[in-house]
Amino acid sequence: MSNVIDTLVPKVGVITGITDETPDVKTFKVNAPEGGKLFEHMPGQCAMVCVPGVSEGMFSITSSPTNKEFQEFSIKKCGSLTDTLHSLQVGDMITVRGPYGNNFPVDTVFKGKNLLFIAGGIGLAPLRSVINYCIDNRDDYGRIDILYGSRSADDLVKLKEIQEVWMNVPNVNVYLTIDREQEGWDGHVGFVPAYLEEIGFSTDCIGIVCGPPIMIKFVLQGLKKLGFTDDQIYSTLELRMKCAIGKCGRCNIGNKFVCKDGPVFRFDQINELPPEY
Amino acid sequence: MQGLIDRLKALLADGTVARVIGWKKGDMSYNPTPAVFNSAEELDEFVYDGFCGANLSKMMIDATKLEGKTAVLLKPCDSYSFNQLIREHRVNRDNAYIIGIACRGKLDIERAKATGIKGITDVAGVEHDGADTVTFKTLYGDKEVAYNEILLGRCYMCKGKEHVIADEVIGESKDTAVMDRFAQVEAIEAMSSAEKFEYFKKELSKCIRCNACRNVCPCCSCRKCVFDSTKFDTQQKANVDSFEEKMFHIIRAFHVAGRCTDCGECSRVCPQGIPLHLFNKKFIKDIDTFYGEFQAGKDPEAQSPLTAFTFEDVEPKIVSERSKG
Amino acid sequence: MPMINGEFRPKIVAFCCNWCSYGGADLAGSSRLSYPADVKIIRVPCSGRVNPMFILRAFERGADGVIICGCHPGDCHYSTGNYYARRRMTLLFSMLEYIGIENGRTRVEWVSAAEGVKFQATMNEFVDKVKSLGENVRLGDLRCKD
Amino acid sequence: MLKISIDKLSALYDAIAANNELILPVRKAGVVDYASYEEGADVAIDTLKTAKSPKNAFFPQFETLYNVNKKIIPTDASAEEGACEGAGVALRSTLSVEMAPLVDKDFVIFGIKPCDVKGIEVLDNVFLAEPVDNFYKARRDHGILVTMACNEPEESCFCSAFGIDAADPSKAKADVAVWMADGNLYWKAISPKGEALTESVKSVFEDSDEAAVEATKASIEGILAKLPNANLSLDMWGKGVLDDRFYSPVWDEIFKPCLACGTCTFVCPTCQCYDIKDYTTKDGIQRYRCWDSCMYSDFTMMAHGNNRNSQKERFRQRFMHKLSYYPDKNDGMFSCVGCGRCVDKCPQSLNIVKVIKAFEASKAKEGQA
Amino acid sequence: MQRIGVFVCHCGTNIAATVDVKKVAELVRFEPGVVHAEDYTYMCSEVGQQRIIDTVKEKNLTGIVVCSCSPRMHEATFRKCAEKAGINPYMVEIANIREHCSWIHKDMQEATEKAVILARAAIAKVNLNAPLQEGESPVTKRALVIGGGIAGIQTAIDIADAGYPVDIVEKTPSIGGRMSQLDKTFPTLDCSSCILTPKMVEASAHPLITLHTYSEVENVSGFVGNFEVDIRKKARSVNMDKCTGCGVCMTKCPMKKVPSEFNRNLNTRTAIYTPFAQAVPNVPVIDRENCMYFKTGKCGVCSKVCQAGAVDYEQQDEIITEKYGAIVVATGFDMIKLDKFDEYAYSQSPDVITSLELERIMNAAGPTSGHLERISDGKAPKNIVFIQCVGSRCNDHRGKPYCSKICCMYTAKHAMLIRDKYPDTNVTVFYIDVRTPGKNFDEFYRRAVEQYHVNYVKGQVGKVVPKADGTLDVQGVDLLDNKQIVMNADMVVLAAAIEPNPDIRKIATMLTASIDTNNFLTEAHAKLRPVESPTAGIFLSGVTQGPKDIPETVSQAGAAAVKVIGLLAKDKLKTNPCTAKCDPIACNGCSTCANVCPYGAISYEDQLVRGPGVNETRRVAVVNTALCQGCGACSASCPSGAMDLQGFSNRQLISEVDAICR
Repeated sequence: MSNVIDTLVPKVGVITGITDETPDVKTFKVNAPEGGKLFEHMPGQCAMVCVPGVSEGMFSITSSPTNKEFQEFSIKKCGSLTDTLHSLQVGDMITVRGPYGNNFPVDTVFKGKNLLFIAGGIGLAPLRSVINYCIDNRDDYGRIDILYGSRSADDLVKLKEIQEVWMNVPNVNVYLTIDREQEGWDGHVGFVPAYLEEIGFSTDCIGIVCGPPIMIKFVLQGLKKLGFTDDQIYSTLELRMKCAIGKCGRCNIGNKFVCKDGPVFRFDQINELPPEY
Repeated sequence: MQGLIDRLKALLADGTVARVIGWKKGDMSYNPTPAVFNSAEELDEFVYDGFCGANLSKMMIDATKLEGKTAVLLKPCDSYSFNQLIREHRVNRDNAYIIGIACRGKLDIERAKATGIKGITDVAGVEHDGADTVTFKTLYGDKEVAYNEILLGRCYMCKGKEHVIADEVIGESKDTAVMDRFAQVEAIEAMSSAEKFEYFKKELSKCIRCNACRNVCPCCSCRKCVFDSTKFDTQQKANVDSFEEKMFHIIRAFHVAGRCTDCGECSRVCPQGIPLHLFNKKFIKDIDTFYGEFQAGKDPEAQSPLTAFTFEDVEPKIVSERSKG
Repeated sequence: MPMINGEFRPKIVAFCCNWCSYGGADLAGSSRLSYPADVKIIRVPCSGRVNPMFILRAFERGADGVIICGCHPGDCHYSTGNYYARRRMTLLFSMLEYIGIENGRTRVEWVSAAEGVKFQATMNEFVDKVKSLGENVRLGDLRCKD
Repeated sequence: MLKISIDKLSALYDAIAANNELILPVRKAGVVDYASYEEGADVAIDTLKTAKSPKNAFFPQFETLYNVNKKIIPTDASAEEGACEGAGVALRSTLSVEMAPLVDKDFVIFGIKPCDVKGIEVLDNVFLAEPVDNFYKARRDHGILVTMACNEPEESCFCSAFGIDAADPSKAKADVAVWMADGNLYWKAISPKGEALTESVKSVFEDSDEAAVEATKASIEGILAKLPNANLSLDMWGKGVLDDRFYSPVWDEIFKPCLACGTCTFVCPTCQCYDIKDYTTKDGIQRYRCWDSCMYSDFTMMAHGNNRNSQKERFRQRFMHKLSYYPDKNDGMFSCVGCGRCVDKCPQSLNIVKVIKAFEASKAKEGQA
Repeated sequence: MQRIGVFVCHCGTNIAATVDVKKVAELVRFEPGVVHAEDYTYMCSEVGQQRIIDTVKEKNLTGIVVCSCSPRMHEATFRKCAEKAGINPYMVEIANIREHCSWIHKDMQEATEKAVILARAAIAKVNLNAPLQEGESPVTKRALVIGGGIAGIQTAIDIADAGYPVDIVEKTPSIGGRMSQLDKTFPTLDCSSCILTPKMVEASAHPLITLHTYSEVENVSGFVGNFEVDIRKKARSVNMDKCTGCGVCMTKCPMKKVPSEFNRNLNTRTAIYTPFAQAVPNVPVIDRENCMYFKTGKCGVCSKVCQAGAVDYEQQDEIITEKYGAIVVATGFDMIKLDKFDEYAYSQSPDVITSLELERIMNAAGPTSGHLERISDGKAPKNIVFIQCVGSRCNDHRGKPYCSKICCMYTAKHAMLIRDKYPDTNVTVFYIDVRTPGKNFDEFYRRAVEQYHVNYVKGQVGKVVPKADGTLDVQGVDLLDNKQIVMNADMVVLAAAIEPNPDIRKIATMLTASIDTNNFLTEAHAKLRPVESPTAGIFLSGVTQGPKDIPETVSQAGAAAVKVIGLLAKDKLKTNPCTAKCDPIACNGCSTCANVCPYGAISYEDQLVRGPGVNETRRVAVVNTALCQGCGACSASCPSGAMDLQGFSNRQLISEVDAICR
């Protein structure tokens, strides 16, 4: 056996914790078998998580790099791999390789800026890494606004953390909304883009958007209405991936590979790409 | 050929058809491409000659879904494929205008090259009403070969030059069959078990799983091939072991058994020159032997032998009984 | 090659229809009619359910023999399933023979729910035949062997 | 320069094979492809174009990357969650990852043509770019390329359009250049690796001047100039043409006969798309990679959709990649070397040359209008 | 993937003696999806089931694998158990480690290994199981009884008495069957027709029973609760409504030389006839093959003499189609042909007869008006030899391997009756064993021996040789004295084996009911479901299931009736949810599946198909789950794999193959 470690060859990870977030989203805590984290990463980066024999898929690392104990993945049930992941228990082993892709420019462009996070549904997963990173380095950033919506109150991922941690951090404003009226919900009701325009954020910040394609489309229109320009809005993309290192030829959009050149793109960059995403 | 082009233009002009599926001149004199012609102007690039071997019937699956009728040029053997597609409800007959086009056998450029011809710059004598001799102009001098010497392998085993379906037939065909349809199959059947295995191992180990045979096959018209789906957990793209290629080709042949019209496209397109028709012909021969003669595509109403039975059918043990070991 | 006490032990997959042959196997069992443990039975509703893919898959995964058992022609619980199976298997076996696979590795047998004895005899015979052919080299997937 | 009579080539093969695996064109069931030099191999060294490119030697159609083994081991922490209860000894299931061994023996590819050497350069830009693909790199490190001039190029060749010199393999990024001329094979080491190989097989050669080689070069150049696609224009392609070409109406019609098979991809020396899949074994899985084709309908299929849903988009992807995306990323270098295999092999006679010409024609038409 | 619990049953020692059940539980514990594995003495017991239920709740199981006896035994039990535990019953799979493993293997290691593999296959399958919902289908509240013998009559009366209409289809012109041919019945010696005739009349007069005599079942389609049956009513040539049953036609018919089937061809009948005097219905039929009018076009006597004008030469066969919820097969038996037993000289001498022929000879309405006479010369026989087991308990292909069950008793009856009526006649019985289990049976037999001095010889007869003087030499062995004997007899009576009615094969095929090697219909379970066929909705009555005497037949007929009533009492039936299902995204609409469907359950419709990369209206296959019986022929024929069978899906079966071959 070779001593060379190839980036295609994964490490074994142990599931050390499972949290039911919503009826179809679970957050998995992953450690190396000997304890500690499998690897270091930056906010926005992804990893290939695999149940051997089922398949491998790219998931954004939802925990912040500032978490020194473990990594977390919030995973929505939507196919054979995620179905299997959802049936796993604490103590089960999976394989993980990564981190892959670029990251949100938290140490450069974002530094000292006001940040506006807009997420829908499971779209909070990649943003949570950034949000917690910014919260843990609170002094490096200006005002933080978080607008997060989902189908229902039960579908809001990480609600406990949002309410108990984020809402209590100084100069962090959280706006929650759900699509339809629901008993026991006294918060805002309505779609994210509509709520966005209702609140009417000022353009003195960087927008970071993640959610279903249709939400992104309307949020973008909304932001533009508010005066945002493409080069101050970031998002992350997702396409079918196999290698995660820009070689298997699958996830390119024009001359960019989402796995390697992305997944984080600024909207003016996305606009230059052919519409194959 | 001008007459043919004029006829096609007329069909477009009087609105009988909205488009024509035929062949377009290649950038070299031996590589015409199947193409869709939407206008008279485009038809100036139309060609029909000895190199138009491609079976166009499968293109009609999509074409007959379009608005207006589509004219398609079908050689006698292609017309069987079209009938089979009708039987399987894959084409809309009402949206098709079938021009039965005459055939005097189609040429195999590989067979020509195998005679030592290379660096071809021009070819003459390949029109339907052309000469009996094909002249190749090459970088290394001119060469002449008899037309009938360099036909596609299937043409020597042609099952006949009659169009089983056509709205009109243009031209007169010439018979090209010189050998028994099943002679090659019988030769293999006569081998010992070990010889058979060696023969197919050698041939099939060349397979690169490019799927050309499947994708060109008018019977392989599945919207989602089992080998591309997860239905059987057989989602394999490469021959990752000695079995894969056998599995793929056996199953492919089995899936078209009783439906394959023996058009020979699989062997024509194989980039590795594997005689894939030997699988299909074996099934056809067995079906003929066990269940009575059956030509798929001859009659669009006929029941496929694999969806029929008789009480007196042979038992599977017939295989070991007649086997030579 | 899987050997037990120096003897080749083949892997044999038997597809048995629920109504006749599976019952035949049950009857063989309740009558304590022994046959080699190499035979593993998969229950299918009807011999007509057996897709050729299953048979090739078994060979791919290292089976040395595959046998399909169904109701006697005319007795199919679903009237006609075994007639289709008969045609399918005849053609498939013929093709396997044609590409040089030993035809003793495949078999179709009609066994009714009352034929425990026949079930036993068939399995004994088939296992002997496959044993005499040895390991399935020609159709096996090389990666499966240990 | 060294030479050896063509009659004695088997002595050279034996000498090379003594220390390295030797891979060269071999005829099998009527088709010539690169294969190992072994007993009974029907060597067809004068083959201009093998059916498949030799990329298989560096990027095999199928290769195992690693095994994930599942083991059941006793655990001392029986109270631990997930451990088996009530079975006497507490057990738990673990996984271990075992990477497949990398190639560690030298091998020689003999008779590789300059276009295919360039093809390997194209692959290098992908596989050796960070993060390096170690499986590929190990093969590259151990592979020695003996490249041969193309004595009788054919009409499907258009390597000169990419600046490849089929007459002078010594210009190629290989290790040894060879020519066949006047009944001899002429041998010239062009890299340190090549020199080392030369040293190990020197005994079979005799010294020679370059006269015969020069004559052959001249003759080949004469033919190359006459090839129908010698002057295939690539003006419309390269870096920075993405937007103009991507939206061109030419794509709307030209893809139609495409069968969506992978013939062009699999015979191509530069196509490098791959898939990674699992094979379930007795005690775990084997994870392998295999060639894939961007022409296949399920290439980019995801649970919730496909970003290249139509064959037009997939067809466009392949050619845009070769002629625009790849050059964008690699300083203008094309991901096509003009070997012409797709020209020969496409079941529908549709190929990159026709695509390039169709764009030229459409530009000419626009010019007229 | 599921969360699976594996439950390994010891079945007392039935499994545990040969399979190391603890080891099985241990070894499957880390199979994919398994979160619990345990073993228990009797999984099917109340306690065992409770363990399953508790574990499902405790560990949140979504799938269950029970390693136990055949699924044909307890699949239903464990499915109900799963339902009680709150999971879908179809999330249960059984690994058959008893019938297919522990009972047939001796070596513990080997059996344990096999059990583990079978368990793995079941686990692999259950991982791919999906919850299935049973559908409902209506029940046609009408039953069909095929065969109008005592079995059919009794079943019909019992069903009709419960308030459901019943049709009896009888091939011959009258109901009554074999019992109507018998003279006396054992062990009570009461007159057969005296007890049968009232039953026949009752059936005929019952407002809910319809008789279709001289009729045959032509075609059967449909399924339990919803059979559709074509019945051919053969042309009787006599109008049933007009005929008064006066019988003049029969007396006047000039064609009197037709062998009488009813009297086993021992005498003749007319061309227009009723089989016997008490026939129900009492309407004659014209035997067109033998009728002068039909043969030559001349005669017409019967038509002329019929005052009711009932004779109708123009009558045609009529096919009627009826719907039924249940079908009872009561086709009865016949005696085997004796051509393979020529050593007994049955074909050589008219005085070698079968017991059924003797039955007719002894009957007052029989060919000899009840006088015991030799057929050859009408003389009273002085020495009669009975030969038992002619073709029964026969190891070679000439006869039947089974015991015909009734012969010992009827022979004792015959012997006794003869000795009683003709005390000077010597009666000898050659037997292999005398089998008399049954109430008052052995007492009956002992009376024959002790009271009537019937000479019972244990031994077989090798040969019967007709002699020139018209007597017969019977060459046999006396096994008790171990000596050869030659005995002169005037008459030899053969207890020929009984076999199922030869029509049963055709009928079974139509009904898709399975049949055993002896042509008896197979019961769903030999012990627990003896009157049901494995094919739902088909029930067995009488000798069609196996040899029986009259009381047994009648009780089984009643049992079958109860099962039918139980079925007809339901308004809806649960349908098998393991039906075929089409994935419209992959479906080509090619019709291959519809061509092989035996139930016509597949149709095609233009459907809007939406999925990854698809959004168009196209022709796809649709399965009618009420008609689909889940045979899977469609899914094996579908090239793209679009058509799949729920519960036995392609992936499931392949995962089983993989698990076995691993």
